[in-house]
Amino acid sequence: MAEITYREALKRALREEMQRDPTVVIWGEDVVAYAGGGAYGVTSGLAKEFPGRVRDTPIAEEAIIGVGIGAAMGGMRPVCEIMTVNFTLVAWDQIVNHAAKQSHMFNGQIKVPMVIRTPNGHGRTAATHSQNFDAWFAHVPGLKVVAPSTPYDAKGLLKTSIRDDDPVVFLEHLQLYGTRGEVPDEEYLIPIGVSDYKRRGKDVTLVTWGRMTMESLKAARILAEEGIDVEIVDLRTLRPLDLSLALESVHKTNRVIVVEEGWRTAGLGAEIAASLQEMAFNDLDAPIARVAGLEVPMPYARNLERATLPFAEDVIAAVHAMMQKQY
Amino acid sequence: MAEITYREALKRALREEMQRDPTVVIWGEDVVAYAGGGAYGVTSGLAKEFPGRVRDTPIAEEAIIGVGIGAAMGGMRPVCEIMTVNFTLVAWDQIVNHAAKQSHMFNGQIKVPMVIRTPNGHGRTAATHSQNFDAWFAHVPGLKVVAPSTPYDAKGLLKTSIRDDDPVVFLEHLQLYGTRGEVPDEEYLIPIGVSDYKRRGKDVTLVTWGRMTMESLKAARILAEEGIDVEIVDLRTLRPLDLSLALESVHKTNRVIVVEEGWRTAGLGAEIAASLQEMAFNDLDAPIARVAGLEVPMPYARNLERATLPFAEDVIAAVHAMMQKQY
Amino acid sequence: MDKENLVALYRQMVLIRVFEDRAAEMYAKAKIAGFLHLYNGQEAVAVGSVSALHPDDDVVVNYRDHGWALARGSSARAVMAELFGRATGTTGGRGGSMHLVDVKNRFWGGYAIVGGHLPLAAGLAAAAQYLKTGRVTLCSMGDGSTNIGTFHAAMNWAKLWNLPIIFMVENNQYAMGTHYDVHSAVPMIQKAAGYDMYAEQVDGMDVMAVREAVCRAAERARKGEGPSFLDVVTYRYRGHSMADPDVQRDKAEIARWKERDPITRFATEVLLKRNLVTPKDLNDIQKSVEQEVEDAIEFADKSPEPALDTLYDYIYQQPVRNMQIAGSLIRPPTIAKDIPTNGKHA
Amino acid sequence: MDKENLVALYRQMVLIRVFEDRAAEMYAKAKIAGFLHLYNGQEAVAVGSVSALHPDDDVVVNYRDHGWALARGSSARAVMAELFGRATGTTGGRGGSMHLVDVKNRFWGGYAIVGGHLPLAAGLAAAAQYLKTGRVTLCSMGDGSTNIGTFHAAMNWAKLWNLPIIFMVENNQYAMGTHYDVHSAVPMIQKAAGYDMYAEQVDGMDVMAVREAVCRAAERARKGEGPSFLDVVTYRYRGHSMADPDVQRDKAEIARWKERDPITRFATEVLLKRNLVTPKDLNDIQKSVEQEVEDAIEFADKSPEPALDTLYDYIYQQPVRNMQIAGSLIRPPTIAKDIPTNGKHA
Ligand SMILES: Cc1ncc(C[n+]2csc(CCOP(=O)(O)OP(=O)(O)O)c2C)c(N)n1
Ligand SMILES: Cc1ncc(C[n+]2csc(CCOP(=O)(O)OP(=O)(O)O)c2C)c(N)n1
Ligand SMILES: [Mg+2]
Ligand SMILES: [Mg+2]
Repeated sequence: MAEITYREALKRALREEMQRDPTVVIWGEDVVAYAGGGAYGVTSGLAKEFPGRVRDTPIAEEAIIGVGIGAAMGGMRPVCEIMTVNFTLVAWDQIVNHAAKQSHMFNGQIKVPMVIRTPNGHGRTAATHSQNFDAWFAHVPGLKVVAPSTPYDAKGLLKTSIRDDDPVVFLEHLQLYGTRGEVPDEEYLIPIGVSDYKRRGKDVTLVTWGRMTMESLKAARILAEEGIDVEIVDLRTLRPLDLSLALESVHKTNRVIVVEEGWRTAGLGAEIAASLQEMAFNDLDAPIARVAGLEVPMPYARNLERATLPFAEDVIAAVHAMMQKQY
Repeated sequence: MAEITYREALKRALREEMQRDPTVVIWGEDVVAYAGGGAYGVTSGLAKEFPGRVRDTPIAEEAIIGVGIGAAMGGMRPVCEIMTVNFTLVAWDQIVNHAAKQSHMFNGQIKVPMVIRTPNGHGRTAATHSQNFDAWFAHVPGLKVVAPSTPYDAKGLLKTSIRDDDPVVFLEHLQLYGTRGEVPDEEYLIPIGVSDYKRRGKDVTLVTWGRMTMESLKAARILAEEGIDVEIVDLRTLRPLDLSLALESVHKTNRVIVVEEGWRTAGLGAEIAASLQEMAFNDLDAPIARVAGLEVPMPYARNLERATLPFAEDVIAAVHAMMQKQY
Repeated sequence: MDKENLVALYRQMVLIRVFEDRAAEMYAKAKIAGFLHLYNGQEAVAVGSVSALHPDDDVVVNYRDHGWALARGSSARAVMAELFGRATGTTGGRGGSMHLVDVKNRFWGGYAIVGGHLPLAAGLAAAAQYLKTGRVTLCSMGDGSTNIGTFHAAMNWAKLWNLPIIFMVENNQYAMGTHYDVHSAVPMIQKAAGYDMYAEQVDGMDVMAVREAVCRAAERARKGEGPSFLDVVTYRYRGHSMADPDVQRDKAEIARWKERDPITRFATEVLLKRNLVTPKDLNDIQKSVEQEVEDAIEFADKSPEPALDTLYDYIYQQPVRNMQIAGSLIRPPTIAKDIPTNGKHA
Repeated sequence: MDKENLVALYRQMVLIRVFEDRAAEMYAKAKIAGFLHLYNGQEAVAVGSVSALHPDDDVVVNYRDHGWALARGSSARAVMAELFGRATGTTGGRGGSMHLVDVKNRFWGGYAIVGGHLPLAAGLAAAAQYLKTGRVTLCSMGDGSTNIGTFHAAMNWAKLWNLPIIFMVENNQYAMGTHYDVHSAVPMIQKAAGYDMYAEQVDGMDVMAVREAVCRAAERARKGEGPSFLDVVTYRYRGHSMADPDVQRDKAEIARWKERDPITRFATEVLLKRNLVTPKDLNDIQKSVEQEVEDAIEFADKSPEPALDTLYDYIYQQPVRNMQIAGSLIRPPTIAKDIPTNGKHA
């Protein structure tokens, strides 16, 4: 099994699905022209491989999504790339009032098999370019929301998302594109809606997804040296939210910390905490804690950005606090 | 003290502030022309009273908000009416990436003293016209979010919002416009960020806002006849979220139910539950429960709409369940 | 067009007129709720347009959609039942008046977010182009819908990709209470100039004029000549919706437009003038239409409400695992309305 | 324009050029991070424009904003410090390269959401109109920014309300890697036709041409003749940002544009030709500019990072009660990074 990057895993998923199904196309800004293909290189080379099927679009996210929805209604399986998640806000109405609602509102007569691929992330790009809307996507009936943390998950979930008959918001992550992991050469699919243990442990449960899975794993390695054995549940899908492993885990550990990258108030971590305290009230030895980004429009300055984002050290601090405190 | 409607209370707030400050203007779709002023009549008559200061705009919410932001930057205090909250999605980028971020990102050099007035609500208007985005607005640093439930609160909070130097999302409610309540003739203001007891009681705490405050009060009256004494905290402001009264209350009742109108998953109720379990873990005799709308794009059919929305009966059922169950 | 087809056009317009008048009555009787946007006055637009299209062309319109659904072949029964919110309606009561749909006729629905459907329509046209189906997309909108961002994004895209699409403005000169001059900076047809798009102004009170313009535009699209823009000048006789007291518009203006009524004009200037029908024929048509609508009302009224347990159907076409677990809440209302339990799975 | 002013224009262009070249170096040295969009080649646009405006007119631009900030009077020190993310920068390091601002010069900032600032600019113009300040708003954008919805919504609105605004496209013919013909359906200037807006095409490599066009447009605005649209044809010498390998554009095309370099042309065709300066004068200017930028770099490098405890400043201009309570989380990082306690107030 070869080690490849998250970026390469995504590209392979796109290539395989395009080979398999001629109705799969890729539309987005600069998916052809920029630097060989895609602002972050995910589509690089695909335009040559699949003539006419990878197209650069005007900068008009409302139309990238809207045209994608219409094409999906009309029999295609468009994969629409939004350069970064921040620009989905321009298309918010198209995503929430159109993509998500077509199927139910029209009583099943219309389906919208499209994928909206877009990266979360930051990197000294300041307030309008360093945001997470995970909680918002996950709030919307009719959307499926996927946020893989490893190359393996990225490939398997993207292939499933392209074949899925519903609109899937596929959240990649800028900081993960270059990370490596094992990906089988042979084809595989990962179902949407199934969370995954990324580490087994017995002392505290971390429930997380995306980049914070990696930070949680880092934290777990350090904590293990101290003798604290952390269990990590990677949600992988944010809607539907599979809390079955988290529940199983808290039943054992009796302690949960939700780890998320975005703003805390009304973030997705709140949902996870609220649901788990309902479902596992008697299992809990401590209140469910949340590690989250600070509630600040992301500043550019190095030190302020660093202070705003959550990292492994914040996870470690949260675990320490939880293990020390008596309730 | 006269009993007036919520609609009339809002209009009086607008009138008083327009009299007080010539930079206050009202811009929005059909705030002048339609049926005497405003799709729901809030601005009716004001165009005549304040010539040139109440203007109909094109249907282009991204510009209604964006032009409002710019005008606020330029020294005015625009009150922008978005006909219903559903259409804020068209302006989502303007609200989140512009209105909310100007002040912090530009290090205080720019301020945006504007009010975005818009009603939540439903009324057999189906999926695209019956939504709540309370949790989404409340997620955004830089926004203040207000959602009054009574004519008294509506007037006092709208006046404060207009005078506030930050962008305020002011969530009215279609089902409340016609409700009546006492409003003093003399001027008063209600501070943003302060929740309010709408009923004192000792058995269960209901934390709620907007229309669900009224449903909670209805439920409380019925429960009182059974001998169950409910305490109701009306948040009034959704960002910042004042949970001080809720905490005080749960300290006494040891039981909390969050009551909200919108979709449950990643709704604002999740934040309230997640925060309260953190802050009051040892006070809780039962898991914090949530009453919320079902997670369905709102159907038009009478019975399906009824099933989807939460009403007093749902609150009552939740209280019963909580009082009966042993943990 | 032969006599039969011409008479069919007439009958369709009458059907829409009678349907709308009766729908208004049903609204007054509270059989219909929510927003009800009637099509009176604009009948020639939908009827003329649809008559010019192939059965498998794509049609996408806004919330003022009853006329379009009927013209495109949905039964009066199904449409009325939808307005009543019944299981037998076009979407089983889910969408209501603003969201009629009938995909077997490639009628892709009424859309209620102003301008929201324009990119979707461009997408249908893009699919037709990519899949080489030869289909043309007709996308209708109101005059007030031409100032929002999606109008621009869709128009530019359509021209850029040379899509087989017709953007049609049903220019009734008002957006709710707001007059054209208060919402738009230029005459409607000039808006096409910014896209170098083929454009025509069309008399929307003349069903044949609409038909011919759509024929020309569709022909262009089929020949690969790309998108067209039609400024179809028309008028709505009633308020914006049944909720609109219609205080804004000048009564004389309304009366002037009624003098050019598309149904009367078509009857006198075409059907009677060319001796294709007698006054009695017209009377018979009126009667048969009235009966059809009466039947639709009875059908709707007798139809059941949608079953409660269908509430969660089709939120997803392809349900996946773990949708039943609390926290995701795709569960039947009876359960969802229960209080979450303390167990593993609520 | 007298000699002094003409030389000042030249110096500003040179300042921008040198500033950008040194900023590129600083990026390579990792003194600057994130996105860095350089202005090389487009200097005449900002400099010519600003020279035509009054000091209290309003200027709003996109993220390619260094040249604008410098032309509008922000110091090289403050701009460089901002790129370095330091407390002494134009926003104290909060906004970075894409969000320069200097409200005392009525420079309202660089904006990084394509098209997002157009409605804001229209709003500033609406305020000028309402408050009768006599100010004109200049709103610059890229060619790729003319296809998004906000462009349309703002253009229509500006024309409709007859706002005192100049919409200026810095038409460098590329949006990142995407060529004009792939993103736009019509020649730029034709986009104004859809709004019946006064429009000119301008040579963006000629600082005097830009200046004169902006003078005309501003004059129109001040006389109450409403908005203008300027298609300023220019070129960027470097890639889209420092992250762009710039593989897409033809090297010969770049070379051709460099032959029309705005700085060289202005020196030879105006300053030297009219004997306003000697080659030595130009050399002195170059030296003094280099020194100014070197000083700015030193200043930036020595400046402190913003203090951590300023992180929450200005999220709200007017803090209200209960912002400190957990759940609202307006609290200093040291506290916020603590684990929430079980007490009343975290
Ligand atoms: C984005 C959005 N904003 C506002 C509304 C409310 N609204 C519904 S119809 C309408 C007027 C539309 O007028 P026009 O496009 O001329 O269509 P007509 O009703 O005349 O057919 C408005 C403002 C909406 N549905 N969507
Ligand atoms: C809404 C939005 N979509 C996409 C982007 C990413 N992006 C940043 S700049 C740019 C190209 C803009 O090109 P143009 O308007 O021509 O300006 P130029 O860079 O040439 O000055 C893109 C696609 C963005 N910032 N905002
Ligand atoms: Mg109209
Ligand atoms: Mg450009």
